[in-house]
Amino acid sequence: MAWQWFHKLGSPRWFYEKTSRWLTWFAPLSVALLLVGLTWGLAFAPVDAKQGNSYRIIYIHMPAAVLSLAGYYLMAIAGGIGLIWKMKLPFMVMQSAAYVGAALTALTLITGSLWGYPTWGTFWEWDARNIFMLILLFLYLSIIMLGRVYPVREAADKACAILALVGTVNVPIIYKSVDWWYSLHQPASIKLTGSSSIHPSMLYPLLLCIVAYYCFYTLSLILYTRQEILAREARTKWVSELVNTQSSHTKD
Amino acid sequence: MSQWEEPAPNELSISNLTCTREDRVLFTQLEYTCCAGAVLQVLGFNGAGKTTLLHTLAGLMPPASGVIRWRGESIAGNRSYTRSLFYLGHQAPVKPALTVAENIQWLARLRGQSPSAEELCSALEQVDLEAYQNTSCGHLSAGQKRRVALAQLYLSAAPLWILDEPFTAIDKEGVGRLQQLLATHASHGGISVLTSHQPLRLENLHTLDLAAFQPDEACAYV
Amino acid sequence: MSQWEEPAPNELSISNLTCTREDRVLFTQLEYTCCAGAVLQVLGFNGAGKTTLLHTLAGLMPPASGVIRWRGESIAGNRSYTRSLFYLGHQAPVKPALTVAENIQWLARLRGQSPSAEELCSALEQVDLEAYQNTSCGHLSAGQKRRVALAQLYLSAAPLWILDEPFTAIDKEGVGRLQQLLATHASHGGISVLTSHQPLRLENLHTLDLAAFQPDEACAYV
Amino acid sequence: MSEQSTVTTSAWRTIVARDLKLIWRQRTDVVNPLVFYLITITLLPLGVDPSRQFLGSIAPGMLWIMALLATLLSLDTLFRSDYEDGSLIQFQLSAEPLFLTVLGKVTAYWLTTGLPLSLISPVLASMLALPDGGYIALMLSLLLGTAIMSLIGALGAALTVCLRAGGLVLTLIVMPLYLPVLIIGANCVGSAVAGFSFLRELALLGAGLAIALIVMPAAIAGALKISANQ
Amino acid sequence: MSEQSTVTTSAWRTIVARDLKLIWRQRTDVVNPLVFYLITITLLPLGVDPSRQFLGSIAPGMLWIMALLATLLSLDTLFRSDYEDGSLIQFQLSAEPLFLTVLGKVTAYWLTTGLPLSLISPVLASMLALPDGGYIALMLSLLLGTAIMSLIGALGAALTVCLRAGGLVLTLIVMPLYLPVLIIGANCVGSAVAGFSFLRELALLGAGLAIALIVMPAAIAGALKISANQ
Ligand code: HEM
Ligand SMILES: Nc1ncnc2c1ncn2[C@@H]1O[C@H](COP(=O)(O)OP(=O)(O)OP(=O)(O)O)[C@@H](O)[C@H]1O
Ligand SMILES: Nc1ncnc2c1ncn2[C@@H]1O[C@H](COP(=O)(O)OP(=O)(O)OP(=O)(O)O)[C@@H](O)[C@H]1O
Ligand SMILES: [Mg+2]
Ligand SMILES: [Mg+2]
Repeated sequence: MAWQWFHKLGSPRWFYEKTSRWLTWFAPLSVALLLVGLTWGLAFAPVDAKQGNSYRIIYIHMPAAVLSLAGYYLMAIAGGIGLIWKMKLPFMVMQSAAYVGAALTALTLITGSLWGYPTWGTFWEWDARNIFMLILLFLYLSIIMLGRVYPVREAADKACAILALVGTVNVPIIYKSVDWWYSLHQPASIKLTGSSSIHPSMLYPLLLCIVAYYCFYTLSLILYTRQEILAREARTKWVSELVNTQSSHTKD
Repeated sequence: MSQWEEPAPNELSISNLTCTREDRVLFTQLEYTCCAGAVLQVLGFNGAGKTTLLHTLAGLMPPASGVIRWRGESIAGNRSYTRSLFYLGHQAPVKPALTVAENIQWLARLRGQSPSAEELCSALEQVDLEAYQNTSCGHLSAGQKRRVALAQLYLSAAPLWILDEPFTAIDKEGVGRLQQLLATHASHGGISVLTSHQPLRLENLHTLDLAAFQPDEACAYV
Repeated sequence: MSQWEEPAPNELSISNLTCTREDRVLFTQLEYTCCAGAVLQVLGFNGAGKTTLLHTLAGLMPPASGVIRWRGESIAGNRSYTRSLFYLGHQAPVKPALTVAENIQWLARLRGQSPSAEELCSALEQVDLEAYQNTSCGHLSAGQKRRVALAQLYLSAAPLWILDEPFTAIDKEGVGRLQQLLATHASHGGISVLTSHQPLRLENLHTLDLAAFQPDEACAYV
Repeated sequence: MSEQSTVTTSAWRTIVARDLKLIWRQRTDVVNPLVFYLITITLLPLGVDPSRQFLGSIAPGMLWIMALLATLLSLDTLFRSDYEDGSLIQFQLSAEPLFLTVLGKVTAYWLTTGLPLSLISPVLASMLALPDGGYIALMLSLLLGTAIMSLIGALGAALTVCLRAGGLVLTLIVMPLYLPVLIIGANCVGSAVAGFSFLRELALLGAGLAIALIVMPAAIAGALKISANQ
Repeated sequence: MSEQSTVTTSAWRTIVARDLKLIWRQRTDVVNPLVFYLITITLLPLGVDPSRQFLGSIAPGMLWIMALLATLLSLDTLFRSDYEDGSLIQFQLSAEPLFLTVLGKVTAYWLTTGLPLSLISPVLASMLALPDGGYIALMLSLLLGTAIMSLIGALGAALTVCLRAGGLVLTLIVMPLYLPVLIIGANCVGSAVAGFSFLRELALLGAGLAIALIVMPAAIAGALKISANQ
């Protein structure tokens, strides 16, 4: 019984139909959460004593950073499941997670640089975390690139899954080595406010933002995967039926 | 040669095989059984799926559906099947920087054989390359390069041969000799599956035309 | 088509040709003249020097000695000869990343032609690849890839065709069609020189067996 | 006359169009000298002292050296696939002289490696903390320098195309010829950073490009004719 | 039992022998990562301040970065010719598991790139005025590091073997994974130069090699199986 459920999970059609129903309430919810969290953080949280208003970028920056790392593992796990149980859906999730993850990593880097200008006086500093983020972006990009250049879809999926799995071993190693490299060089020129010392009135919106980012991440992953499903299953009967019914709806 | 003395009869059976390339069904519901001593020539127009079929038979590609059995066992993940197989594709696995003899040797070693000097010589003689033994393969003509790869057949003890267009670029006399070799292999109880657009002159030649297994319009795509 | 209307008759004459590969003489004192409307099949065992001969005829390689004349003029450094020549070698110059139509187009453009959409379509139809027009060539089978290269023949206005094993990997029906094309080319006064180990069924087919021009022992090396 | 000239430039145009299309299809060539450049520049501070001042002092030289290596990395493939599938023979037998076709290939190569590399260089320069004032010199010198290096590199690629492990002989052939370009280019950026005029270096690079444009296509065509018939 | 073990290692031995012979015949592969290494190290002082003190301060990082790039340069060819002429299919169908054959190829690769590169590194280090005390650390760390990088690189090569312009996707895949090796290796030399013990770094590299030896052959074999049937 349990296995039947598991294999259903691997069916793109099942996923598409199920998520169609979820999306009706999940999409508004996550967008609302995000809006509330960001407005609270960006507009209503108190001004920081040292950094003034520029610290507010943290509400965009930090959750994105946390998620881009978590997203990598999600991607790798999806790839692993696809490889082991030879299912289609996890591969699609993996590809979508690569895109969403790369976007989040890029967002972290961009907001970080923007934040760096008022605080560090430069857009880029060779700081351990920055380098790690940059490398993570490369890891994402390599998976996206590999997926795009492969001539055959199935092979591309498997190749990406192998790369993602090898990456899981490597990401912690990269993280540690970068950190370790940094400790050997001179210490940071600027110390950030540690998250422990953060004032609750700033912390609560941050927590809300993190939750909202998680929801939003799930939402974008689902949307991306649905698009991927339609693209890959375009020739199957159920998709063409779906397209037919939708186009007849729009005609009415 | 040890495999040949085994009691289980050589038999390759294909049941209900469907192969696809990028969602397009090439052929479907293919049923065929090759018994010991058969030479099977797979026919079909360009793009019919002959190479795909041979790849699938060699276990290099999983079929979309259906089962292939060797001596009654499915070939999926079957290592003993791999060992009783000799496959030669479109391309000759011949390194231009190595000499003819060296090329033959490494290919044989890879399959776990270590041919003696005499065996090597006789194989070279069979493919008419004695004079080129120490020539590096980059200096051979197209047909001679193919012959280096074909020399493996004279060394191989595998009961099942899968050959994709083995006659490409081979001259008339070479084609005749190769057909004779196939006949000998068959008479020892071996099986050969090959593709060729040329008609063959062999006694117990079976043909399999892939055109007969084309899918109907309705299920041309999975 | 403009070249065809020229007054000078198409004629390819080979006189006293000797070709060598790395000091070894492949054939010597080769004399032959192809007149307009001839199809010449070069024969020879593997390694006889057929490919070398065709390369020499195409002006890609200087001969060891002897002269090749086209319409009475030596071909060495003769640009108008290059323009009246179509050469297709062992390998098909087909880029896997481009689609079939794109491949045909760039090859034609390179020879200074710009085929219209209809010409392109009819050439594709002739080689049975209409359905694959927008497929990238990396996804074609071996024979289909060769057919992409062969489609050039239907677009070419060159009076002299030099084809190295054009029938490789082509199925029976395709071989028939190609022979028909060669016959048409000949009937328009064109000349084709080709190698093949298969016997051809053409009316005014001439054959040239390189085995007859082997050097004697004494002068096998230069 | 004009008919003649349209014919002669059409080989060039055909090959530029074909190669750009090929590269765009494979998509990787456009992005990847960039990616190589980006990644090697990223690796740099990991090996040495990452302080801004130190990085700034090595930046002009490093940006140029890494650009050179990035160009070198993809050179090997320039004529290889054309050689292997017989396209090179078609080039030789085409209606127009070989050097035009070759020029087309080099143009496409430069458009997809040198040009994007030069355009992205300011971003990387700012990561390496190149002092202000060096940016324009860096971009201009890279634009000219990569063009020269593409022409030189194509000669190396043509000479080694018939070798199996050509990529590495190539390095040996090409590097000494790249040296003057590197020295002038790095000096150009160096002068600009120091606040001097860098016009002389740019003029030198321009002159180099002119010479290379005159000499190289014929040399490359000759080299290809030799290699093609192995 | 012993018969079994001779059979299983014979694929490895065959391939090592074949590849070494191939490389020796072509002769260029042995020499050229070295040549590349030599030339890039020579280029370095042309781009930056050539005073001994300055060079000495960037030497550990640069020696390692250039070694990394030299290894990368020839990676592309690792499986390519085997893919193109169908040898890869023969590897898959050989009597022994694919990962042994793969291990054989990687061994031959390392023996002809990593090993000579490590052995020659002291000479280049002295050209870059590496302070005394760094030499042993440099050689040992390069020996271990190039072995790890060969294994990682082989995975990249296997994943991209069926792509036409694979050499550059390869860079993107491989570089981030090389990063920890580079950091630890450069630090190893750095510590040695500073007079500290570098055993910890060597131990880390050793551990990395052990992990890579366990994980990579299977991953490479998997990747090859996927790419071989395109
Ligand atoms: C491009 C530059 C930057 C990158 C790539 C980057 C990356 C990251 C990452 C990966 C995290 C998550 C750390 C974790 O979860 O442990 C993070 C968190 C954070 N970043 Fe950044 N960052 C950048 C610039 C900045 C700047 C300029 C500031 C402020 C001066 C800053 C302040 C913070 C803070 C306060 C947090 C959360 C608190 C913490 O976990 O330590 N970041 N950043
Ligand atoms: N690149 C080369 N370098 C040196 N010798 C070569 C080279 N190519 C071919 N040869 C030699 O030249 C001779 C003729 O080769 P060629 O390719 O012309 O033969 P062919 O008649 O076309 O044979 P096939 O029927 O096999 O295509 C062969 O004996 C071969 O050994
Ligand atoms: N790598 C590939 N990717 C996608 N499709 C492919 C690939 N190779 C072949 N195909 C398609 O699969 C079909 C069958 O190809 P296959 O190579 O099996 O044909 P074949 O019967 O061997 O033809 P030929 O006689 O030309 O060798 C062809 O229509 C081709 O378009
Ligand atoms: Mg085939
Ligand atoms: Mg030939």
